[in-house]
Amino acid sequence: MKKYQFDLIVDSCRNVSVDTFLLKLTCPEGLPEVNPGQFAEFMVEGSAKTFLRRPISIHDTDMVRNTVSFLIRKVGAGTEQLSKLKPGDSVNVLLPLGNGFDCTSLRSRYPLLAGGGVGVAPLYLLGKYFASHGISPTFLFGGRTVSNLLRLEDFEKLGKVYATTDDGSFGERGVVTDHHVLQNENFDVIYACGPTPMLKAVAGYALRNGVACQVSLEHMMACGIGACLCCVEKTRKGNLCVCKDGPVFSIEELLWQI
Amino acid sequence: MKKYQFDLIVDSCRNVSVDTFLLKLTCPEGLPEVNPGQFAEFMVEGSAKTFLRRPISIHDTDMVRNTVSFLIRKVGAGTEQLSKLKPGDSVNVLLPLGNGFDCTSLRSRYPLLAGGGVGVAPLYLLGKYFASHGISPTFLFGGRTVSNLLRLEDFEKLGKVYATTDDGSFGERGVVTDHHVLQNENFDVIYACGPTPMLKAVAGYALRNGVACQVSLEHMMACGIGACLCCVEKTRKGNLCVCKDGPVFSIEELLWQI
Amino acid sequence: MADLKTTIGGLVMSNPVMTASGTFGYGVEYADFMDISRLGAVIVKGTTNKAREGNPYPRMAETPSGMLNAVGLQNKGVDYFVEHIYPMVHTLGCQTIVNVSGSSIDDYMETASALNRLEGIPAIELNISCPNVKEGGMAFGVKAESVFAVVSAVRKVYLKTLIVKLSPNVTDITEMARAAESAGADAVSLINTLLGMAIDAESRKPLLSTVTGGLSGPAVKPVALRMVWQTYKAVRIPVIGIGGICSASDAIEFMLAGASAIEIGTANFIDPSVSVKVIDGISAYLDRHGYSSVKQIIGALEC
Amino acid sequence: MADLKTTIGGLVMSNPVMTASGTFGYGVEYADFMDISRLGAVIVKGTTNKAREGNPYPRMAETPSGMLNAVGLQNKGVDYFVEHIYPMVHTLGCQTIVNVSGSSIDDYMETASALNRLEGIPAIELNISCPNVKEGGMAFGVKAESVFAVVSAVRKVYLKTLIVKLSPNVTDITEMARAAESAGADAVSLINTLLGMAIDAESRKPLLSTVTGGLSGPAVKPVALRMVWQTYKAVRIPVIGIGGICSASDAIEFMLAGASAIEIGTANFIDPSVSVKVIDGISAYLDRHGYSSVKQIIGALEC
Repeated sequence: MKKYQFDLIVDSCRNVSVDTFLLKLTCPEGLPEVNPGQFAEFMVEGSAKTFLRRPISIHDTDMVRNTVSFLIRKVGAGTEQLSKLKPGDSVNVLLPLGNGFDCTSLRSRYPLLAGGGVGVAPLYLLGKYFASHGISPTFLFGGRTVSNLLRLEDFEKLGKVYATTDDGSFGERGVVTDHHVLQNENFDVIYACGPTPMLKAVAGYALRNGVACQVSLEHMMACGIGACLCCVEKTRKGNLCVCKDGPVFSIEELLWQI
Repeated sequence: MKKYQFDLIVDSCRNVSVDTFLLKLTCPEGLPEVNPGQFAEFMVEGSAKTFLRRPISIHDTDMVRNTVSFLIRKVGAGTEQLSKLKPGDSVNVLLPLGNGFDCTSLRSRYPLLAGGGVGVAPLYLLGKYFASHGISPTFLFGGRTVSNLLRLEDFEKLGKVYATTDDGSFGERGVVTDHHVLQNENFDVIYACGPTPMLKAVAGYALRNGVACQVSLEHMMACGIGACLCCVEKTRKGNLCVCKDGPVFSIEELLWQI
Repeated sequence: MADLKTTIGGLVMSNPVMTASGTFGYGVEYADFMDISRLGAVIVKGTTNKAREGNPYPRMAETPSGMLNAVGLQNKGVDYFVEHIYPMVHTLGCQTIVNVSGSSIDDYMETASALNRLEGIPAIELNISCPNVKEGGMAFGVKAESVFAVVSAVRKVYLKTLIVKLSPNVTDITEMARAAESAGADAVSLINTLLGMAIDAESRKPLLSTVTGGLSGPAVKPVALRMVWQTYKAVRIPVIGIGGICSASDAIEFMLAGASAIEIGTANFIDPSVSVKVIDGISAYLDRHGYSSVKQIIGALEC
Repeated sequence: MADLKTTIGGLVMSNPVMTASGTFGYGVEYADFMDISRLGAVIVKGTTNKAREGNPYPRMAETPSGMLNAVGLQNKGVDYFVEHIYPMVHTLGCQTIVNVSGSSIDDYMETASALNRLEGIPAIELNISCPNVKEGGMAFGVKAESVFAVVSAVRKVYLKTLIVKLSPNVTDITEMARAAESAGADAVSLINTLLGMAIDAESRKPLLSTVTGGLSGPAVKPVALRMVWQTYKAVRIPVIGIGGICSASDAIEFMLAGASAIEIGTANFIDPSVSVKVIDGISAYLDRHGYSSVKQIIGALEC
C-alpha cells in the first residue's frame, strides 16, 4: 500500500479519560484506504524533549468526511504535546504504515477482539470492518481500573463488550484471560492489542485452545517504514521490523516462550 | 540589586508591527524595582531549536499593577516562540538583570534618547523616568522604513519624537546621526540602544561634540548573570560581561574605533 | 541556476546530497515519499560477507536532539545482496553505493570484491567505524595502522570509487584520514556515530540491549562539523560530511567546512522527504549568493 | 530519609551535587536564586597562575540541545583569587573547589601550591582538558604520558584532594583515567567539553572567534554517560560524572553508571536553581526505591 506524508488538520482533540484523548484529523488531500491495525507516525513539534516521530495506531476512519482518528494515551513528552493540539492546527503524519490485521484470509466468523488499556485503539476500526461485513465481533477489554476502559459505549454499537479490571471496579475482577467468556464461547480467531504480558497471556490461551491469534506489537520505532531496523522482533524468519512486517503478527511467527 | 526567578503570567501579547510584538506579563509575587535599561532572561519552552534563555530589554513596568512589558522583535526561533504566548500562559523569567542606564549621577537636564529599530525598547522606561522627574526627554529613532518605527504615539506622550528612515518613508531620510535635531539642539547626555553601527555612529557624534553618551549593547548571552563569561565586551578594564557589567556602558569605557 | 554536479573520485553525481547507510534502507522504502532518483546517491545499508542477525531488541533510544542505535549490521550478506537486492535497486534510477562492513580484513575484501563485479554500483563506502558489533567495525577505525591495513587490502580488490567512513571516537581524526588516503582511498566520509549510552533511572537498566550504541542526529553536528573542517585541511582527497544534517543550511555549513558532498542520516526518520528539500535549498542558496557551481562553496569558510 | 553524604578522597560533601567550573562563577552569582550552601561543592572557574584575558567575542554559540563555548580561561590569576576572591567565597557557607588550568607543568604546579595553602579549599580539579586555549589545556589531557606527567607533578605540591578533569576528545578515556590514577589522583571528573564548531551559512563565517569551541549540554549526555561507565570499570578511584545533567534523573543515571558524585554545568544557565532541584530529586528517588544511602546506587546499573 502506498504510504503518504500529509499535513493533517486537527478537527477535534478531546479527553476521553484522565490520561487518554481522542484526536480527529482531516485529510484535505483525501484519506487513502487504511487497513485495521495499521498505524501512523506523528511529527511532534514544539517539544524540546521529542526528537523522533511517534507511532500511533489508527483508531477510526471516515472515508466520506476524510477524517482519521487516534485514541492516544499520554505516556510521555510526545503524546503530551500531541494532546495540546487544537482544532485548525496542522500536524505532519506518515500513513498508513505497516500491515494491519488479517481480516480476509482467516475468514473469521466469530472473532474475539481483545484489548488491554489503550490497546483497544486499533480494535475499533477492526470491529467496524467486521460489523460492516455482517459479522458481530466480541470485544474483551482489560484495564487496571474502570477509568482505563475506553469508549465502551462506542464499541458496544459494534458488538458485545466484556471487560475485566485488576481491581474489580468494572466487569470481572482479574485479567482478560480470566474472563468467563473465554470458557463459554468458541471464538475462531483472536485479535489482540495491548501490553506484552497481556498479549502473551492471550497468545497462550489461543495456543492451548487451537485458536488462530494475531497480536499487534508496540515496539519503539524510529523511521516507521523499515529503514532503520530498530523495532525488530525475533521471529521464525529472523529479526523482522514491527513497523514494516508488523505491527500485527500471527503468534506462530513469533518465538515467544508461552 | 537582588535578582529573581519568577513564573510570570501573560497578561497580553499583541503585534505592534509586522515583526514586533508587545508582551505584558504579571508578576503575582510583586514586581521588584527595575532600573531603565535592565533586562530579563526568558526561558523558551516548546521549541526544539532553542536551548538557552533569551535576554530581552525591559520596556515598561507598572509597579501598581505589578506588570512588566517587553517589546520584542521576532528574529529567530526563540522570539518566534515567545510571540505565541497567550493570556494566562506562564513564562519563566530572570529579572532584573544587569545595570541600567545611569539616570542619576549624570544629572542630565536635556537628554537625547536615540533608538534604532527594536532598540527603542528600553528607552520607554527611561523616558518615563525622566518625565516623572520633570525632564522632557527628546527621542530620536531610526529605522529602515516606517514600519520599523515602533510605538511612536506612546513615546510622544513622554517627549518630542524625531525619526529617520533609510528610505525616507517617515521623518528625515538617512540615519539618526544625519538628523537636523543634532545640529540644532545641545543635548547634555545621549542614551542609545540599537544595532552596533548605529551605536558607533551615535558614539562618534557624542565624542566629537563632547556629550556624555551611554550605549546599551546586545551581545549573545548564555547565563545573563556574569557566570559564563560568554557575552564579553573589551573595555578599558579588560573583558567585561555585557550581562552583568552592562548592558549599558559609557562610551569612554569601550575600546571602539570611532 | 547553479550547477550542482559533484565528483568524488570516479563517482559523478547530479548533486552532493546522499543518504547515509542504515538510514534509508535500499532507497525503495522511501520511494512513496519522494523521487529518489533526484538524490546524488543512496548509500545502502551495511553489508557483510555473511548474513548477520544484528543485536537483540531494544536497539534504539531517543536522546536530546538525537538518537542512539545498536542495530549491529543486520543484513542478509553480500551474496543475497548481489542476487536479490541489486537487481531491484538497479532499476530505481538512482545511483547506489554499498556500505561494506566486516569483522576481519578478509571479510572486507570478500565483500568488496563481490561488489566490484556489479556494473551498477559505482562506489563502496568502507565502514571501519561501526560501534555496534563485537568484532571489527570500529576497532579498525581507531588506529592509523589498522585503517591503513584494511583500506590497502580492499583497495587491491576494489577498483572503483572507494570511500572510507571514519569513526569520530578518536583523539585525532586527521590521522585516520591520512592513513586512509595513503592506503589509496578515493574519499573519506565522516562522521560515523559517537559511542554513547542511555540508562533508565527507574529500572536501573541500560536502554539498549548492547548497553552502548551509536549517537547520531543534530546533537552531534558541532562535533562532525569540526572534524570535517580538520580533515579537509589534512588530506587532498574529497571529504564527505555526515552528522546531524537536517536542512540545506546544515548541508551548506558542512560544505563550507570542506565537504565535497554530504550524507543525510537520522533526519530521514523525521522527514522522509528531507533530502529533496536539502537539494532544493542548496540550489536556492547558490543562486541567492551568486555562485555558478556548488564546487565554489567547498571549503569556502572565511576564518 | 536517605543519607546523601558523599566522599571523594578526603573531601566530604553533604550530597553528591556540585556545580561545574565555568558555569557557576564563584557561587555568589547564584546566591539570589538558591541557597548555595546546600550544594555538595561549588567548583569555581578555571584559575591559572597568571591573569588571562580569554578569547575575543563571540565566545558562544547555541547548538541543538547544547552550546559551544570558547571562553578561554578568562580569570585574574591565582594571586588575585587568593587575595580577593577566596576571602569572599570562604564566607558563603559552601564548600569551594578550585579548577586549575595552565599552559605548562610549572604553571599547574605554581597554581596548585598557592591553593594548597588555603585552609578553606579542600580540593582542586585539575583541568587538563580545556579545548579553548592555544597552549596546554587539552593538549595535556589527550596522551596518557602527559596526563601522568602533569598529575604527578601537581601531586607533589598539592596535598589535599586532587581531582583530574578528563577530556572526552580521546580514543580511550580509560587510558587517561588510569594514567591519572597511577600518578596519584584522588578522583577523575568527566567529561569536559567535546571539541565542536558552528558556522553561519549566510555569512560563511565561524560563529566563534576561535572557530572551534567546547560542546556541552544535554546533546553530549549519552557520550558522557558511556565514558563514565567505561571509566568506572577501569579505575578504583571515584569518578565524578559531568555532561548535560539537567535533572535528578540525569544525575541518577550518571551515578548508576558509576559516578560517586556529579557536576551540573550548562543547565545552570537555563535554570539557575536547577542544582537544588537535583539534590531534592535524588533524595526522593532514594526514598522511593528504598535506599538508605546514595552510595548504594553508585555503579548499580544492571547489565
